[in-house]
Amino acid sequence: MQTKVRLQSEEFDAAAETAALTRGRTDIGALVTFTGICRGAESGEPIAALTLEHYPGMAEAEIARHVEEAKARWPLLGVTVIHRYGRIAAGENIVLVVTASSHREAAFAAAEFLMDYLKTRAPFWKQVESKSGKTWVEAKGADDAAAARWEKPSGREAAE
Amino acid sequence: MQTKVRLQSEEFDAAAETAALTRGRTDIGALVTFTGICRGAESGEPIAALTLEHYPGMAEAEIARHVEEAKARWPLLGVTVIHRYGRIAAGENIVLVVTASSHREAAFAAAEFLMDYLKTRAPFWKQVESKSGKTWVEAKGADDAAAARWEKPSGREAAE
Amino acid sequence: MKLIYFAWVRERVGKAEEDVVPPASVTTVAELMRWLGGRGEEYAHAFEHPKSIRAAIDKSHVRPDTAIAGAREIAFFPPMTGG
Amino acid sequence: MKLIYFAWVRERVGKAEEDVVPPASVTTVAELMRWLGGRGEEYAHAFEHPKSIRAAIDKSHVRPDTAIAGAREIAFFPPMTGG
Repeated sequence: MQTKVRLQSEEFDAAAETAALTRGRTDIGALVTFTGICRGAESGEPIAALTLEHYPGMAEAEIARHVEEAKARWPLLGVTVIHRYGRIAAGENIVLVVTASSHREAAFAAAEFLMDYLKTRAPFWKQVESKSGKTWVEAKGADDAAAARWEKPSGREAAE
Repeated sequence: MQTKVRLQSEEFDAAAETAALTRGRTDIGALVTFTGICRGAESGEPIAALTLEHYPGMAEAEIARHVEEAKARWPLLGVTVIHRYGRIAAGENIVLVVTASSHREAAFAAAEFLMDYLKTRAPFWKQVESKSGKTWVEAKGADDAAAARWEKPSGREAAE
Repeated sequence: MKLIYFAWVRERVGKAEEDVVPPASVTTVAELMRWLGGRGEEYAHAFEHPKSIRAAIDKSHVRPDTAIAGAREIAFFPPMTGG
Repeated sequence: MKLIYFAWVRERVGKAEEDVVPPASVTTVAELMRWLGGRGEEYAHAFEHPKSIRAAIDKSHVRPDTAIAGAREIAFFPPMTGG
């Protein structure tokens, strides 16, 4: 089981990361890659860049903890999570989640689970840079709702 | 809205396809890539290859029709579907679905929808080649159940 | 009308396609399968479980009760296993 | 104990981190926020809506009623917007 979690300010190469995860293996039947990209407009207004602030130490730990939870929930054969911080120009990548499994259900579910958690639990904060200045992005209720669907009904181990 | 549907016997390059879909664009915020790969074992028995038979003409039409339905259901900015036929060795790619959108929910949902439909409605038949000979893969009830979750409660599609 | 067979239906029938002229009493896909099943041992084997055979008329999925009138090409095949 | 601030909490407070010694009567995260809010105008502004501020003790998410006893590092920040 190959696991990679990385925080970095520099751009990443999604294709190289998926290649690294599958190289020389024939047990992987399904590979899901999610790439989050900095859009050139936010709520209709053109933006130049995002700046991502993060909590060093905690961000790595939170992501690693959720990767472990994904591995416990689904039969995964490999997981890669890369999250950037610092200034990210429009069109550049922000985040990468790659999940590998024998079958597609596990790969899709784990990738969505990880993305929902990254959006709501990993300590990152986005600031938008546009003509009208810098603005902190507000958390979305829809993201909390998306993350809530993975929560167990009661007790830590209850639904596992 | 960039749409590409392709059937081919030769291998494809998933990275080149995702690059082609996103090149020069800053409206895409979420990119989901699903790659289906030929595993080296099926039900515990080592396999050498798969052979995919398809119904020329109908396969293209069925996939294109489902891509149109995905575009009608979700705010997509680009879709690529590539499905191979013929002999596919263990470790090689079988199918690629790439979906692009502003936000991740649409990209994930459309990719899963397309994969569920490809599994159950696109006219392809897999034959496994192993030591014990050639065997047709049986359709899985789980795939039908996965596809059924996208069905509308009533109307044109419900009766299909 | 032209019939096309895929996967194990093709293997059992022993051919990929053929032209047939079913009697006028055969009006639906299900009736066509029953009629084909009576054309000899290989057909009987191919169509012994009609519920596990899917059909398409002119490259669109159809149900067993679909009328075959006007069909140019009817295909029979097992449940799909693509993707 | 060491306090760390992120995003607009940091901007409003006007510093990224500091060391504080709250009175013994301050025992929970919520009480700490209330106490910090009374330390001046910039703190009052930063902590005016404690419900929209999240906290972590020693790099783990905690709820407002969590006890702060033994904490080495307490962080305050807006709801996360990563991914």
